[in-house]
This record gives sequence, C-alpha cells and structure tokens, in this order.
Amino acid sequence: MGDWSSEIISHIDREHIISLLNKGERSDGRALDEFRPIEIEVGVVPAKAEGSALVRLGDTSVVAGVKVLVGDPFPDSPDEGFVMVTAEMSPMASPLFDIGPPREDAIELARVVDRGVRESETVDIKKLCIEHGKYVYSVFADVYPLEYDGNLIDASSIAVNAALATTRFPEMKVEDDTLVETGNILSIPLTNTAVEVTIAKIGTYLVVDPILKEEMVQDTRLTIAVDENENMTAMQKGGGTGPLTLDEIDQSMGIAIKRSHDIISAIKDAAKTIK
Amino acid sequence: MGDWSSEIISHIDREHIISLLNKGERSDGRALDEFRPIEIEVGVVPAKAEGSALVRLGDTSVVAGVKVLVGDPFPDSPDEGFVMVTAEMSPMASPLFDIGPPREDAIELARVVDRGVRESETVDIKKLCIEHGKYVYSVFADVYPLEYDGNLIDASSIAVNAALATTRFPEMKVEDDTLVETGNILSIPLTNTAVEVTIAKIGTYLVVDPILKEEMVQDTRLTIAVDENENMTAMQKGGGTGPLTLDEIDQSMGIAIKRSHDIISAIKDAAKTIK
Amino acid sequence: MGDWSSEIISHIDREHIISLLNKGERSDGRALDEFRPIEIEVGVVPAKAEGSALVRLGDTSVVAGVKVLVGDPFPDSPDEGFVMVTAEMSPMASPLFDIGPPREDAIELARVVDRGVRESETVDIKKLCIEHGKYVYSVFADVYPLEYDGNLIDASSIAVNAALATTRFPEMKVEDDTLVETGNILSIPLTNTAVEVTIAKIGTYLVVDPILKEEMVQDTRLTIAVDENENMTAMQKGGGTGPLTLDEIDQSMGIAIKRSHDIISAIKDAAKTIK
Amino acid sequence: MSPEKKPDNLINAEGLRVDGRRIDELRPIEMKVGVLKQADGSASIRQGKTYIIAAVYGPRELHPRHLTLNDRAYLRVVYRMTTFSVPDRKRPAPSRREKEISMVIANALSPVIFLEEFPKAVIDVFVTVIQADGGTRCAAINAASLALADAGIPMKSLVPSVAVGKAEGQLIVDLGDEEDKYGQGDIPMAILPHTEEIVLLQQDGSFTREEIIEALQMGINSCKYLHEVQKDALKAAYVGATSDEDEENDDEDDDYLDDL
Amino acid sequence: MSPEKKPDNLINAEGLRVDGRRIDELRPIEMKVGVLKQADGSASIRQGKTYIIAAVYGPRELHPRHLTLNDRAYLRVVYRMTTFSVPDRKRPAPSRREKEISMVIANALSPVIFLEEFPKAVIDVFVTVIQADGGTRCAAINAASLALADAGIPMKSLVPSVAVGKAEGQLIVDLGDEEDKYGQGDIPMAILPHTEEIVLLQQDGSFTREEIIEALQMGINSCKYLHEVQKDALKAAYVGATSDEDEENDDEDDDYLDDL
Amino acid sequence: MSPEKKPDNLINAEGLRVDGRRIDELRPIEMKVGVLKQADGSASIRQGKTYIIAAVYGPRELHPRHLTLNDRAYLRVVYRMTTFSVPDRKRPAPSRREKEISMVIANALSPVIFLEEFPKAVIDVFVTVIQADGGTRCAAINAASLALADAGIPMKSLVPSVAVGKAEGQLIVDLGDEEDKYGQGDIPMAILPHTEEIVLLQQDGSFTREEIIEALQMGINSCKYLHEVQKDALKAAYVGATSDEDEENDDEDDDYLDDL
Repeated sequence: MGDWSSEIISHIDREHIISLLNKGERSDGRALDEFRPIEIEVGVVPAKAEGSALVRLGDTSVVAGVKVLVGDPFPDSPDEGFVMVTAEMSPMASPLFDIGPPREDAIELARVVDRGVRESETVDIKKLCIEHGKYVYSVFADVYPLEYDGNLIDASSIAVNAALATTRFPEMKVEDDTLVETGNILSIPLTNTAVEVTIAKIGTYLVVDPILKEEMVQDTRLTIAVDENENMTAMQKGGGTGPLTLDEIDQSMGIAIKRSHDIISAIKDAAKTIK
Repeated sequence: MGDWSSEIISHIDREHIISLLNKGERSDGRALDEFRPIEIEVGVVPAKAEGSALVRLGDTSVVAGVKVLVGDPFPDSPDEGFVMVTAEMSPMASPLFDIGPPREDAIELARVVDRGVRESETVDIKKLCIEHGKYVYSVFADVYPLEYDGNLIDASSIAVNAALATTRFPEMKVEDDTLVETGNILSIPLTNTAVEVTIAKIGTYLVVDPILKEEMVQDTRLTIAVDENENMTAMQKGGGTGPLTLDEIDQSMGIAIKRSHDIISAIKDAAKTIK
Repeated sequence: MGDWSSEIISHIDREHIISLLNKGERSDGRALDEFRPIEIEVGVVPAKAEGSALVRLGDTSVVAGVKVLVGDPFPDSPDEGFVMVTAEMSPMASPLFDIGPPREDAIELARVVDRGVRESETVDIKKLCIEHGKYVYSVFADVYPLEYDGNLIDASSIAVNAALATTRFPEMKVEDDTLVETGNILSIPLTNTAVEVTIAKIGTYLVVDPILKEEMVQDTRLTIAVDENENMTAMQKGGGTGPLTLDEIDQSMGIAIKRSHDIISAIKDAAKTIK
Repeated sequence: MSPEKKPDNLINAEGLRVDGRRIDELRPIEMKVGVLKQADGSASIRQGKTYIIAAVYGPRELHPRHLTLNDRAYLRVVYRMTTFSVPDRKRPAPSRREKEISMVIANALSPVIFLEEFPKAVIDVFVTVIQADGGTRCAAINAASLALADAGIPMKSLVPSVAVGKAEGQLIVDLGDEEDKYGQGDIPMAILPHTEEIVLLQQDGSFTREEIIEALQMGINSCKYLHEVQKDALKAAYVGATSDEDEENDDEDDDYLDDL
Repeated sequence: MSPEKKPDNLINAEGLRVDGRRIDELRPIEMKVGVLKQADGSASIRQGKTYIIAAVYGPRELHPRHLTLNDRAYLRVVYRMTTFSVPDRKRPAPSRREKEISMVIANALSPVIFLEEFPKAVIDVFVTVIQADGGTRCAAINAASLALADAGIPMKSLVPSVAVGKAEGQLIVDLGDEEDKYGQGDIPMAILPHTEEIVLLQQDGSFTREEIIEALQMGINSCKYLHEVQKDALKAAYVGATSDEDEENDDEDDDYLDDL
Repeated sequence: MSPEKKPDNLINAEGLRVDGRRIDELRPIEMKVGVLKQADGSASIRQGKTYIIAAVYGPRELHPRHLTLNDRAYLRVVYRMTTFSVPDRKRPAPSRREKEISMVIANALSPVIFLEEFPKAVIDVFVTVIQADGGTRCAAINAASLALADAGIPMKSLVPSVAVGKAEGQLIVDLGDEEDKYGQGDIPMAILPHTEEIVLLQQDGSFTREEIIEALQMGINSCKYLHEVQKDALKAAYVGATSDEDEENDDEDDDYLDDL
C-alpha cells in the first residue's frame, strides 16, 4: 500500500521497471491496462458465514465473509439497516505487514474498500429494516488477506462484492414482541454493483492492478470505483506522494471503466453458482 | 504543568528569576499578585457548539466548547442531568506536549478543571432533567489549548465558565413518547460561579498566574477555586514536590480571593455579549 | 508462571533442585506430594465485598473478593445469572511481574482459575435469575496476588472458592417494575466444589504445589481441577514446553485427587466461620 | 443538538445555492498567518463557518526513533476535530476517519516540501478543527501550507485545496455542510499551483467521467484563486513583521512569496 | 445468525454420532502444504467443516528487540479467528481466549523445533481460522507443524493433535461443534508421535481418572493416524515440487519425511 | 450491592458523629510493617474499615528507559483499588482518578526521600486498596512511607496524612465514607512532621478562608499523632527483627527511628 520506495527498494528496481515500461512491457508480461487473472470462489465458509468469497488476483489472495445480525437501528435512521465493511493487513499475508494495531495504510485500505461499497449505495438499506425503530439487519463484510502481491484494494473489493452477492440469510419478523424466523431465505437487497480498479503511476506510465514490485516503486496510485452504469462512485489517490495531471486522471478513468466490465461479469458469473 | 526543573531548565534560570523576585519583580514586569491581561471572546463556535469561548492569558490561549445532548440519567440519580469537563494538553500548543495518550499531568489538568466546576456546584443538575428516569440533558465542556505559556488550569477554568455562561440550547419535552423541541431556548442553570486561581511558589515567593518560565522553576503550585461568596470550593497542590507552610496557604487564599473578583467580572462582562 | 529457566535461572539451580529430588527431598523440606500449609481467612473485606478471602500457601498469598450485582441476562440465556472470575499478576506481589496490560501468562492464570470454577459448574446459575429475561444476579470474583512464591493458580482457586462459599447478599424481587430488597439474605447457590491442584514436572519428578524456585526450573506443569466426587473438571498443561507421559498424567491425577480432599476440607472449615 | 433538516432544494430556480452563492462561487475566506506564539509556524482559516488552526513544529528530533527515515524528514500530520466542532459531540479519541485524513493531507503537502534537506528529522503539522462546516480537509491543507511557510520550512510552493461536488445535477465548488450531506457527491482536491497537477484526490457520490473532468477543472480554477489568497495572507504577515526592519529586502521577499 | 438447536441425542441407538460417525472415527480430513506464496511455509487443513490456514515466517529478526532470547529463537504464535468463522460475528480485536490458545499452541510446537539453532531470532506462526466447527486449536497445530516443515525449519517431528471428549457417557474422538457445546467434556491434546508423550493437554467438563486415561489413549491412536496424514501431505507437496528436479534424492527425502 | 442511605445527621445533638466519634477523633488505626515477603519493603494500614497494603521495590533498574532521570531516582507510585473494595464493582482497568491519586501521593512522598542518591533508578511504590471506607489516599501515604522505611530507602522522615472536612457546619477530622459522601467538604492533607509543612493538599466542598486554616491546623495535630503511631509500628517491626541479634545497637536504632 504504502510508499516503500526509499526505505526498502533500491533505485535499480525502479529503473528496471521503467525501462521495461519504456518498451511497453511489465515484469510479468502483462499489458499496462491488463489485470492479472481473477479467480473467484464463493461459499468458502458455508457453515458459519451468510456469504463468503475467496478471491485470487495472481499471487494476491483474500477471503471475505459476511455476517448478517439483527440489531437496533441508529436513532437518526430508524428505518434503515446497516452495512459495514472492514479490511486489514494481516501479518499472515506478507513479511511487510506488522503484528499490532492497524497503521495508517491499513486504516486507509479498510476505509477505501468500505467507501467503494457504501458510497456506491449498492445495498438498499431501507430494505434491511425489520421493524421501524426496533429491529434492522446489520450486515458486516470483513476481508482478510492471505497473500499480498500488490493491489489489496481491488482484490478486497471483488471479494466483498462476491460475498455480498452470494449472502443468504433467514428472514425474521416480530411476533408477540419477539423475533421469529419466517422460514423465507433472503438475499442482500443489491441495487447496483461497483468495483474498485486501481491504477499505479510509475514515471509517466499508468499501469492497472500493480503487483507488489510495482507498488514499491510507484509515484502514486489512483483507485476508482466504477458502477454498472460506468459512473465513478468513489476515488482515492494514495500510495505515494506523486502528483497526477488531469489527463492522467482521465486516462485512469478510461482504464477503470474498461476493466470494471470484466470484473463485474466475473463477480456475476461466480455468484450464479449459489442458488 | 509538571516539574520540569531538573530535566530541562538550568539552575541559572531559577537563580535569575529568584534574584528578580528578591527585588519584587517578575520577568514580564508584573507584580507578584498580578494576572496577565485576560481576554475572553465568546461565541467562537457559533454554528456547531451550544456555547464556546476563546480565552487568552498573555501568550497562553485555550478554546472551550460546550455540547448539550439528551441522554439517559444514571440509575442512581434519575432526576439529575450530567456535566462533564475535559481538558487536554494538545501538542499543537507547545513543543513540551506529546502526541499520544494523556500522561499524569494531562490527567491532573483535566480533573482539576472538572473539579473546579463540579465541586463548586455551579450548575443545578436537577434542572437538567427532562423526564424523571428517562431523559436528561448532558452537558459536555471540552477545553483545547492553543498556546501554552504557563497556567493552563486558570485559562481553562475561565474558558469553561465563559462557555457555560453563554450556552444556549433548545428546550425539549416528551410528547407521545418522543422528544420534541418546545421552541424555547434555555441557558445552563448556573447558580454560582467559581474560578480557579493558581499561585506558584518559587523559593520563598508566591506568584500568581505563572508563565511557563516560572512554572519550570517553581517548587510547587497551589490552585484554589473561589466562588462568588469568597468560599474555597476546590484546591489542588501540584506541579512539583515542594512543601507549603500554613502561612503560605493562607496568603495564597488571600491572593486567590482578590483575583477571583476580577476574573468573575471579566467572565460576566464577556457573557453579556450573548443575548 | 512462565518458563523462566533459560532467562533468569542458572543451570546450577536446576541441578541442585534435581539432586535433592534424587534423594526424595525438596528445598523446603516437603515431600513431593505435600502442599505447603494452607491458611484461609474469610470475611477480610466485610464492609464492601459480599464475600472475600485471604489465602496463604507458604509465602504465596492472594486476596479474593466477590461482588454480586444485578444486571440484564444475556439474550441467549434469559433465565441464567452470570459468574465471572478474574485473576491477575499485580506487580505488588513479585519483582517478576510487570506494570502494564496483562501478558500471555497473566491471561492464562485468569482463564485457568475462571475455568476451574465455571467448568466445574459449581454455581447453579439458573438460581441466579430474579426475573426471566429482565434481572439476574451477576457474580464477579476477582483475585489479587499479594506475595508470589509460586503456584498462584492453586492459591487463587482456593481463595475464589472460599470467597464464593462465604458470600452473602440481599435477595431482590421485582415489585411494580422496580427492584426492591425482600429482606432475606442469600448465599451463592453452590452445588459442588472443585479445587485446582498444580503439579510441576522437574526432570522425571512430579512435585505438587511448586514454590517459585521450582517453577523456574520446571519442565512443565499440569493443573487439575478436582471436584467433591473425585471427578476431573478442568485440566491445563502450561508453564513450560516439556512433554508429559500418559503415566505421569495418571500419577498427577492421583496426587491431585488426594490433595483435593484436604483443600476442600480446609475451605469448608473456613467457610463455617461465616454464618 | 437540534437535528438539521434537509433543505428542499440545494440550488434554487435562479441557480443560487442554499447560502445564496453561484455554483462556482467560493465561500467568504479569511486566512491569517502567525496566529500562535509557541509554534514554529501557524495559520488559521475561516471558510464559511469552517474554522481551522494549523501549527507546525520542526524540523526537530523524532520520537519514537524507529519511525526515522534516513534519507528525508518524516512529515507527520495530525488532523483532529474538537469534540464541539460538529452537531453531535465527537468522541475525544482520534477516529479512523481522522487518521485517514491526516494521511491524505500529508500526501498532499509532501511534494512541495524539501524533505530531503532534513534526513532523520520530523516536521510536525497539527491541525485543529474548531468548527466544521464542510471542506475541513481542504481548508486544513490551505492553512497547513501557510503554517509550513511561516515556520520557514523550505517549500517549492504553497498548496491550495478545495472541494468540488454536485447538487441537483449541477457541479458546484466549495461545498458547505448541507451540500456535502445532501448533495450528490464530493471531490476534495488540492493542486500544485504552478503545474496544475493534483496532489489530493478523493471522491464519493456518483459522477460520469466527463463530470469528473469538468469538476476538477472548476476546482483547479478555484485553487488558483485560493493560491492568491494564500500568498496575500503570507505577505500580510511578512510585511507586517519586517516593516520596521530592512526595507530594501522587501522586493526580494515579494519575489520569493510570489514563487510559493 | 439463526440460533443452533441442541440435538436430542449426540449418540443414537446404533452408537452413531450426529454426523453419522462412530465414536472413534475422525471427521474427513484434508491437509495441504504450501498453499500461500508469500509465507516461508504454509499449510491448510479442513477437518469436517473446520477450515484453517497456517503461515510461517522466519527465522527472522525480532521486533521489538526486548523480546529477544539470547539462547534460542522466540516461537511466536498468533492464533486468530476471522469475524465470520463463528455463528455470531466475533469482534475483530484479539480476545483473551485467542491469546491463551496462541500460548498453548506455542507450547505444543516448541519441543519439536531446534529453537537453539537460531538465538535472538523469531519464528512466526500465523494461524487464521476461516471456519470454526470444533477442534480449531488441534487443527491449528496439525497445520502449523506442516507449515513449519514447509518453511524448512529444522524439526524433530511433526505434531499431530486431536480433541477427545465425552457425550452420552461415552468417550468420543475429534469433537464437532455440537459435541463440544452440548457434550460432557472436551480434551484437546497433541503428542510427539515417536514417544507418545503429550505436549498439549487441556480439559473441561467432567471425567473420572479412568476416563481421562482411556480418552488420552484414544487420542494417541488418533494422533498417530493424523501423523500419517500429515506426512502424506508433506510428501505430496515435496514430491510435486521436486518431480522435475533431482530424482535420485527422492528416497533420501522420503526417509527424512518418515522421520518427521 | 445494597444502596447506602444518607444518614439524617452526620453529627448528633451530643456532638458525636455517625460512628460515635468526637469531631477531632481519629478512627481506630492499626499499622503493620513488613507484611509481605517478596517486596523490599511493605506495610499495611487499617483505619476504620479502610484497609490498604503498600509494597516497595527498589531502587532498581527502570524500564522503559526513556523515563530515566539523570540526576535522581524516579519515584513511581501506583495506587490501585481492588474491584471489590467499593460498593459497586470497580472496573479493573486503572481509572483517571487512580492515576491522579498516584501522582499526588508521589508528590507527597518525594520531599522526604533522598532520590538524588539513586540517579537513573526507579523506586516503585505499589498501593492496593483492599477495602475503601474514606481517606484512602491519606491511609495510602501513611502506609507507603512505612513501606519505604522498611525497604531501607534513605528518608528524612515519615509522612503522616489525614483527611479533614466539614459536616453539619463543623470541622471534623479523619472522614469516613459517609462523611465524605454526604458531608460539606473534604481536605486530604499530609505533612512533614518536623516542620509542619504541607506536602499533600486537595480540597472539595465549600469552606471559608478561616475554616481552611482551622481545618489544616486540626489536620496537623492529627498528623503529629499519626506520626507517633507510624514510628511505633516501625519500632515494633524493627525491635522484633533484631531482638535476637545485636542488643547494643537498639538505642541507636531508636534514635534513628525517632528522627524519621
């Protein structure tokens, strides 16, 4: 995530990667606007999580799980349920991640992935109300990285979307002041899907879905959440202090829109396997 | 606040300050029992805080804000509202203050300022009850230092008092089990005012409203809260380990009573500017 | 508690202790399966705690106190009260214990002592219900060490049992939706007693109730909770990484059962002094 | 304490916003430099009802040591809201939102500071939000870059910042609180004024690609204006401070200030 | 989300358990070695519905320094459950239960590792519980010892582990979630397979002395079987990895693996 | 658990207090020195129903290092209440009140300790409140100064401490819990017995200037009595310990003890 360049990576690596980019090449053979293969496995926590997905983006992999609980609504939104997304940098996934409370970059990861879902208003939270002011469904989607070879944001975004799309939970109703199951099984009321696409800027080049080596030498990155209507629903410049021109932002949006179609298709295909 | 002497300040500074005191002088030209000019600006957070004040005591300045919320009463006082005062040592205000959780001296500051308000029972918390056992007003007064040149306690005490005196909030009532505004605007039910006056002991001298240089060489300090009837409502010896004689305590009370009149007047004058 | 051997204790100490054990001796003259004298003083916090006990096991001593509060039941057990046991490693008790949040060994101590009470189901938590789904008694038993010369677990277990056995609290009932005292005084509904007996393995020897010196050179320890019917109700291997044979475990249970009788008797005798 | 109500329209029939502004009009802005005596540099900003103070300390020794960077100074930004700066009382402990904003502010300011001149040191930027009424992270950047200049930290330029957004389908600049809350999107941004490159960029809401570009262009224009306001504030402080000293250097100082 | 219900009987009239197993029958088990690319060693285990991944890093430099041991490596185990691995959402922060289990896992693994070969270093074992359905600490030990071997850490042997327990008065092996929750007791254990010595031992519930011994004996038998499964998993990974390399060393490797 | 009730009068018609004491009468006091074997020094105090134990360790090496003082020892006081020492269960984590009291105790004890003899070291004073029934910070100082002497820390004198206060308009000494809670004010204080100088001073409630002085004078008198009790406790421990050793030194020791 962070700006490792001066601390960990030698300038030679950066020069090597840029000299490849000068020839239109990346170290793993991809085109600049090409994603690594996306593998999505849904229902990986079938006995305990209401929804789940394991996502591989090359050698980056994450697992996301969804829990649906019944809780009180917030006082200022008595007829709305609640969605929260968290993500973290578990030390299991990389020698670069620390044990201990999350640092700034881990907090950014969690907030950017959360924003990608919430700002896109993909979940109709009004439909998560059971009884006005009393009971609502709370939806928690939590992401754990297993392997970190760059671009945790996009992998996490895909995993959360796939886990939410395949979430199934028992419908509840209030009967004589107590909650009982109706016997129906519900899905999360999704009205849209937005996925995050991250573009790294290295020198004068824009490369999508950066691997770790590329992140380490990037000047900055731009994450763009794109929905099914090709609208931008969230953006975040991070991962370094390099500036971006207006033209680079425009190009990045072009790449993000293009790639979002493939990703959304992949999620929908994976979701079909859950009835 | 603390006892910086051996760690930061050389003995020469202490000797210089004491040699001035021997001549009846202080490094900024004040008399020993003289405060720095007190400037009080109220209503500095008009759009968001129910009350607020910015106070300058020479080059020490703090800002205080009051929030009035509706909450549950404590089970053992169902007909009483709640007042809480906090204060802190933000690193913005001084190179001597640390980033991170509050240390002992910051906790002391907060507790002494809080005690100055609460022990003086200046707020009639019974009048903060909306409905017995159900709804009460909770009053939070929080102080942030902006510039620290000594005597944060007194500056904070003045700011809290001025902010409380100028607090205005909408009256609430219970109608059909829900809270609604009555349309009336309330003030905090203040029955008294107590202000804190801090006297530093340096050698054999007692000086009021110490600046940072004086705090650094003080043997100890005594903070005295004095109310409108010249009663002591709270005292705290702190800021060093030097002992005090009974006579020094008596003299300190004399100074504190004298200075409390000016300070209370200044607060009342400032409060008049808010209708 | 922990595995101090390589860090603090020289090998000479271990050799000395083992050479004594070769002769069937311990450094304080006890037999291998002999406890230090157990002193139990109950009612040491008579004015504030509902139950309390100070326990000495040689130069190890702890104080335990019980508070009985009225609280809400957990949603998934509306007719059950709640018992919680905590224990800690206060720096007062030993130069080996740190100031600060509890480390792994302190967490283990707390959890093992808690499990000794809870897994043994000595308290009938159904009888701690005042009104189904609304009010239950919450019982908190907290242990503080005063002197640590080994075997905090067993000392804490004895103290918790003695404090619980001597706990007296006013019966409450619901009248017109509010809680009132009935005037009766209740005891904790104890249906059984289980005590923890700890055996240290040093070389090929098993010694019960180890002192600090023995703990420091032990290969491992095995704590066994034994109830009044000679059943094992909890076990914990800890305090080192040395393995145990099946035969050693069997022998340890034999020692634990034998010692449990004396300890349970001592607790019951001490409890008689409280009417 | 009293809950705010959603206005019927954020832009009325005459094309004016809830506070009477045109869609590309900034709120009244006042920036002051050198407002705190203890800090090495400081500045305040009032932008509409938003009121923020920034203080800078350093370059100075860094504790804890393990954060030290060997080849440059560590720019540490702490963005904090006072408990009373928002309608409900904010909890005193730093939130995850405050930590993230601290990071994006540091990222926006880093490109203009010659951090490599102070290896192993820390430059501390403390931002306190006294009153929050929309656009606090942008106002914080405006004030913080002035505080850095006031502290004499060598800089390539000041960093102006503004939030652009959308309401009633129209792009607007410098969002107030209500526009942020009830509008259709928010794009906080900051630029390097000499190159128009973007150093802060976040977005929420929903925008087409064309809207983003148009919004950023509006933001760049506003930032260029804000940059002039920043330079004026700096000059006001600087001229004031040196007026009774060496008059001859004034032109040179003006040149330097114009470069920032 | 939907509350689980206590089954009427944990063992039916035919002597079969709720999932159809005999009392001494393990759940279906699948272990895989080398499942993560970033870690120095890794393994996964599926035991019934329990699903766990273990990763090993090291030996490597230890931070913070004050934890350093001068005469051996520090074996640091972090056992964590994902929030979604259990019926109710687990709070994200590590619980006291997770910390205690981390410690007993470290105690169980330490005897087989040549820690004294790496003074001052740390060997990190990270265990993530993806789905918890009983026996997670035992499954974690099974996987972690494979991950250690996969990382090339010198070891005397693998450590197999299983929970034995009691239901309807009968001793049973490899407890599932319901048996753990509604049964009469649980004894998680781990052994050194060559000596049958016990390196993990905990118990709750209520057992006679004779039951404990019988249960441990059942557990030892199960652990010996699990040890074979572990070795097979290691061989599968090892043979796969070296198949196109030096064929001649295979026998030797097999010998080494048989020793673990 | 059962809520306490406010008594009708804190002082009755005969001028006696709720527990039958006169206004200037201390509660029954028992101090013991050397009550803990592991600590370098220790003491217990029972003052009415208040029951406190103090332990001293040091001078010893200080961790973490950055707290080290170069010119004297760091006196670290940790005042803690047990969860069961008060009517409602106290939360186990240290409260802000406990931290403040730790600080004022350290301030009160520092003037009598030759801290400059042990630069860079720490002297740890741990105070545990077993039962709290008013005046705990004062009782803690009484016990802690005995524990310091018991640890052989070089001291100028012991520090006696008592709380004075007001009820029904009359000044009273050594407040019990009810007097503290329902009375009109509380003044915890401690003195240097040889000079009568005040080293702990806090106050709440409402007092005139004259009342404060009169109350402090009453407190000084009580402290002087408490100082004798402290010295007796120390002698009792000391004489006991040396009785079978060198009898000749006893007078000298008595002199030393009288000086404390």
